[in-house]
Amino acid sequence: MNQGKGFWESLPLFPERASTLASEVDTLYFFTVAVAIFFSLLVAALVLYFAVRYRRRHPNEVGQPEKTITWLEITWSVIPFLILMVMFVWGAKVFFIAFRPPSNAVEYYVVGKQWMWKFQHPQGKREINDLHVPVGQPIKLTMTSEDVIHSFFVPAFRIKADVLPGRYTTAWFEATKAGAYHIFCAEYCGTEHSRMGGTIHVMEPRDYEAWLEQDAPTDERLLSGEELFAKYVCNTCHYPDSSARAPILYGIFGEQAELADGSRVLVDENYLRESILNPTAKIVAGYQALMPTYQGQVGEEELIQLIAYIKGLEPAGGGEQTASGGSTAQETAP
Amino acid sequence: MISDAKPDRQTWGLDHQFDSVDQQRESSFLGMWIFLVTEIMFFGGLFATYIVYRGQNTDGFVAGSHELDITLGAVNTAVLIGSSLTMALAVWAAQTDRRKATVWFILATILLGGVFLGVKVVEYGAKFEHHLVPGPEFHWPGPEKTESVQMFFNLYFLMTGLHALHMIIGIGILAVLAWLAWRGVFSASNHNLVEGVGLYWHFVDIVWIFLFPLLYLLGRSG
Amino acid sequence: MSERQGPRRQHYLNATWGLKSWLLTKDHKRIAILYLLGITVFFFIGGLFAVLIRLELATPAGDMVQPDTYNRLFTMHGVMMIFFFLIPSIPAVLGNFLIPLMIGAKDLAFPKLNLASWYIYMLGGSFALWAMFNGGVDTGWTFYTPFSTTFSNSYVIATALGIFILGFSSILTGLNFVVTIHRMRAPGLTWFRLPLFVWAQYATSLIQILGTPVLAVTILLVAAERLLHIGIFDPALGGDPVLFQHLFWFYSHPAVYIMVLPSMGVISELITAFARKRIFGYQFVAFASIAIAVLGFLVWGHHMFVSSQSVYAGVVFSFLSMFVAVPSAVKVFNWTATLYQGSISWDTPMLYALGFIGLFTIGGLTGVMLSTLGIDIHVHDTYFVVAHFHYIMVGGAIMGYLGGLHFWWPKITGRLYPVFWSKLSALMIFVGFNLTFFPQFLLGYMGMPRRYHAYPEEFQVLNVMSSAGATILGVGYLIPMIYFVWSMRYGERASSNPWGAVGLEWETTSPPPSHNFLEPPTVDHEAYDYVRRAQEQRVA
Amino acid sequence: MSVHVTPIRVYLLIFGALMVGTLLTVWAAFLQLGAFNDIVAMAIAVTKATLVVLYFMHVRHSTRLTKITVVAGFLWLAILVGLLLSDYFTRGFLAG
Ligand code: HEA
Ligand code: HEA
Ligand code: HEC
Ligand code: CUA
Ligand SMILES: [Cu+2]
Repeated sequence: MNQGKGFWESLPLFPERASTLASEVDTLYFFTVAVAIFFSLLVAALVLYFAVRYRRRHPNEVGQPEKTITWLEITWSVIPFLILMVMFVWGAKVFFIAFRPPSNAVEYYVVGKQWMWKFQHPQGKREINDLHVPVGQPIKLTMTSEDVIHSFFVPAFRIKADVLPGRYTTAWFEATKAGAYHIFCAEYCGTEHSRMGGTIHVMEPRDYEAWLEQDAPTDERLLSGEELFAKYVCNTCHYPDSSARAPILYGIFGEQAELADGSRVLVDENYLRESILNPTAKIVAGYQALMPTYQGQVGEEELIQLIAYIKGLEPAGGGEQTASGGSTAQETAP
Repeated sequence: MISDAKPDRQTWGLDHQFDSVDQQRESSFLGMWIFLVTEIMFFGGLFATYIVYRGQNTDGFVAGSHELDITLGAVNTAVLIGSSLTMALAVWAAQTDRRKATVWFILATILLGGVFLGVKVVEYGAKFEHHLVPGPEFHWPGPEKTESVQMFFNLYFLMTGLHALHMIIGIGILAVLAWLAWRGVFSASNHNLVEGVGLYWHFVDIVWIFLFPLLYLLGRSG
Repeated sequence: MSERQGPRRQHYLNATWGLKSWLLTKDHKRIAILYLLGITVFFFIGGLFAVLIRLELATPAGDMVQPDTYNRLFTMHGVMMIFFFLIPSIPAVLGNFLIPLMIGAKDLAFPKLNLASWYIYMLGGSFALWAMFNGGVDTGWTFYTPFSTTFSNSYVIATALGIFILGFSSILTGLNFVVTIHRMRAPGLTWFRLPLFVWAQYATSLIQILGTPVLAVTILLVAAERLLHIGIFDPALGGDPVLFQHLFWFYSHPAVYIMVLPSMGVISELITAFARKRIFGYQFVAFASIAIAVLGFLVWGHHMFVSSQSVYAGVVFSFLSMFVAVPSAVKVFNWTATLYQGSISWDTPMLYALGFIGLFTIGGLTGVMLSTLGIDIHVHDTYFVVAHFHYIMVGGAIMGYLGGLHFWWPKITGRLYPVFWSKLSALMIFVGFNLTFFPQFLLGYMGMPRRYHAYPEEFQVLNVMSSAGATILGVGYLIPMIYFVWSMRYGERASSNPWGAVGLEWETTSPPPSHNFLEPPTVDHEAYDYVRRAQEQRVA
Repeated sequence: MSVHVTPIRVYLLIFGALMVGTLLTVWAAFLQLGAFNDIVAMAIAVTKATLVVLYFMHVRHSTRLTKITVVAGFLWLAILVGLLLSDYFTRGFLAG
């Protein structure tokens, strides 16, 4: 890998920068490094200078009596504090950028498992440990784990987010440069933690399209969300004019659901997940707690398919047609 | 000048590191209170866990709490408060040089503590019968998610169990204390130990004062 | 031991003889020595694990040990170093020895409790060692659930129990110190006349008292979940693994100040003694200790920025983290200012003190970088974090510990150690340390995750540098071991005040008598009053 | 140092108050107060605990240091719970 390069080139001092977030993080980093270097040098220089300049010259010497200078104490509390506030505000800004995906982000799904990463493209294509993405397209990752906590980390993108069992977490990025970059698992997860990695292949959009056309490299095909919806007989209760029995699921995603106890909750992935696995936890206003729990029946990946399917159901009126159009069915890839 | 010949060094129980009885007394009480603060934080961790999980599993917690017997819980609260009273009276008796009364009040405290634990055993037994003890045997017929109800019982057993453990330790200490009191060790000028144990006992009472509403009462009206 | 020169003088070391007189002692000074033995053993065990870690990481392929073994190595390295070495180190050894001496008391308030604390410490240590010899633990020192409760196949409970037991020792030591400092001060020794080491110990004790119990319940919950297979933190059983992290860090963040505050106290003593000058801004330094202890409880969430904790909680914790840096800055600046117009000697303890200031500053400033949200996303759980905490714990806290040990060794043993070797090893430790851990900052920003047994090739150069540094560092730590032991028999006898320092501990003999002072002291002046002392000497 | 001896009357009075508090809290639990049920229950519990601390445990007549110690204990518990809830209350604010 490092052949033909000199020592300094082979000594990596800075990671590749391949996402829109990377430069934001780096600029902030340079600022804090500058602060750190300034204060470290300042302290080191003063300590060394004083230690030499005032070194003891004869054994019975003592230092000058000290006086407390209150304004000095205040100064050297306030100045660092102000610098710290700059760091805090700036850091928080970058943090919000990193955790608030843009509205045009395309959604990919990630399932972590001891010790591999499973990915699913919005078009339904699935991969393990390798992930292909197009340049210049904001991508939102919705992630969960089948066992312990993992953490999805791509140094070149400067993103990292823990992946937890039992719920969904998100991360997003927009790649800026074609190439192959490391994926690491950054949360210790057992024996092969250090090998739970992979490669993210950033491609030009055209190449990505071509790549998508190829046959899915993975083996057996998972049932699509729509198929699962039928398999688990969800559709016996939830169908477009079922409103008396169970709520209609068209267009609920991203809206507020009204609950029996009068409160409202946002319908997001975690809410859908809970509605399927633990239906009694939040009862929709006007309905009975009829729905059975699917805990232990639906696997993580199936859940993702189901949730993706429900998310794709366009508001009522669009009808069945639209529903499957926006779903995860592999056949309907554009 | 402080020397070994200082008169109050001859009084019972002045340790060598102290200069006076007052210093010793203040030190032991400060020590006892600091110990109780650690106990607050110890149970505090459990209370914090309870609060978080109750927020996440409200329906399961409400359902679980309906399985508890309010009457037994309330009676036990009264018993424990009663034992706090007898403990306080034991301290009073020691402070006012009433040897026999001290012994009797301590014994009454032990007795009430025993009653409390006995009731607890009855309650635990009922949970076993109804398969409400967390673990593989746990069975929940209601519509609430089993895990949620089980979480309630996890915390129920952990919190009341650790509380009961504190009572058992307390009863052991009280037994020793009763014996010492009977031997006439305590007097108007020397009762730090009785007071110290009293603080501990009252603390255990306070924990229960919070456990009772949290476990038995919340969500009853719903 | 003492038959060599002069008339035999009674002191705490030769007051009684025999193993029993040590194992049943209630003398705080002897208990300090018992702790010193235990702590040294645990440090070298922890160090041995570090050596193996660095050996494995010298090459990118995970070829020296199995991944499972590696996971056990860093876990036990962390557990040994944090819980069994660094947390007890300064409080239990130097604090135990010095607090009664510094405040002019005959002993701690509860000597029996003090001895009991040592036994509890050893019992906890035995549990951890037992677990280690049976195969160890592989959860990381942070014991994150649900891995630790459901997935790990190692001795989680035994180790956790060891830590649980040890916690009581820590609590009781803190309790003992607080009561002692409140109630046992010599006449005239007001709070603002106390040495700053005592202030620092007081602040440390507060954390031990208020934080440790929460760790204790958390461990109980983990053990209950693992043992009884009930769901407390495991999401498969309805639990929330993030709650574990909250409870764990509620203790473990403040615990980092248990590790560094005593060291800061030592540094205040060293700087004043070797600059022969009262500390600059005494009250500010004193209150900074308390401020750090209190604020330290408000920031734990900065370990969880990417853990799926709420984004808003992350912002709150980041904001609060910034506040802890201010009292730390106040301390650093005051130490530096104390040097100004001092009379500075370059004795070995002072070398450690100067090293501490620089390395702590770097460690602290990188800590502040970590608490900056935007940066932590990238460097969380990478070697940047590893470098940060070793800078503070090894470059900071251990420098303080070793500096203190070198400073008070003549008081503890009545002997001097060889100057040349001590300065050489201080230098080696400083150089070796920086070589070991500075490259790790670069590695971290490059993206090398921590707890990795194998890593991509491009990280090798920096890793080799780090491993090379660790060798120098290791040898640097061995040398003091040798000359300290040597000095106990062959070292030159120390006078009662070999450094010309002020402080009550220097007014009694070296080693001190069993009851510390021949005459009970009274105090009528401030701490570190070198000017007054010089005048007295001139008069005399 | 004089030891303050609390008269028996005070102990009995406090005991009575605690008993009343217990009955009150059971009674209040069955009222339909919505979210206020929790608040009422906790308010009663805090009152009862305060009575025990002040009178049975003699804090009312103790030194300032003891009072500070007690307050610190509960304050730290409040820190733990408060900051913990800062996470749990704001989860999911930033959805989408
Ligand atoms: C003794 C131990 C110790 C100490 C004292 C500290 C001190 C600090 N630590 Fe550190 N830390 C650890 C030990 C310690 N830490 C450990 C062990 C871990 C990893 C745990 C694990 O996951 O295994 C860790 C991890 C850690 C993280 C989590 C990183 C991650 O996992 O993503 C963070 C994040 O905020 C952090 C921040 C800080 C801060 C802000 C301080 C502050 O207290 C520092 C304050 C000091 C200074 C700021 C320097 C002096 C100031 C000046 C010279 C003035 C100029 C200053 C400015 C202008 C700012 N630490
Ligand atoms: C007080 C705390 C402390 C101390 C002193 C140290 C000291 C050292 N630490 Fe450690 N370290 C931690 C606390 C500490 N560490 C913690 C908490 C972790 C995180 C664990 C986790 O992830 O869970 C960690 C993790 C950690 C890692 C990361 C592992 C990983 O994430 O994969 C590394 C890697 O380099 C490392 C290295 C070192 C080195 C080289 C030293 C050196 O300073 C050690 C030098 C000492 C010696 C070398 C001993 C000297 C003795 C000899 C030389 C004799 C040896 C005897 C024989 C060979 C017979 N430490
Ligand atoms: C026996 C009938 C029944 C079946 C089968 C059923 N549900 Fe439901 N579902 C309901 C009822 C009734 C509600 C409303 C009450 C509630 O919230 O629990 C509901 C609510 C929901 C909600 C929340 C809707 C909202 O508006 O907030 C979702 C999401 C959902 N179901 C998804 C599913 C999925 C996915 C399946 C199949 C895997 C399924 N349901 C199977 C009856 C059913
Ligand atoms: Cu998955 Cu580490
Ligand atoms: Cu921290």
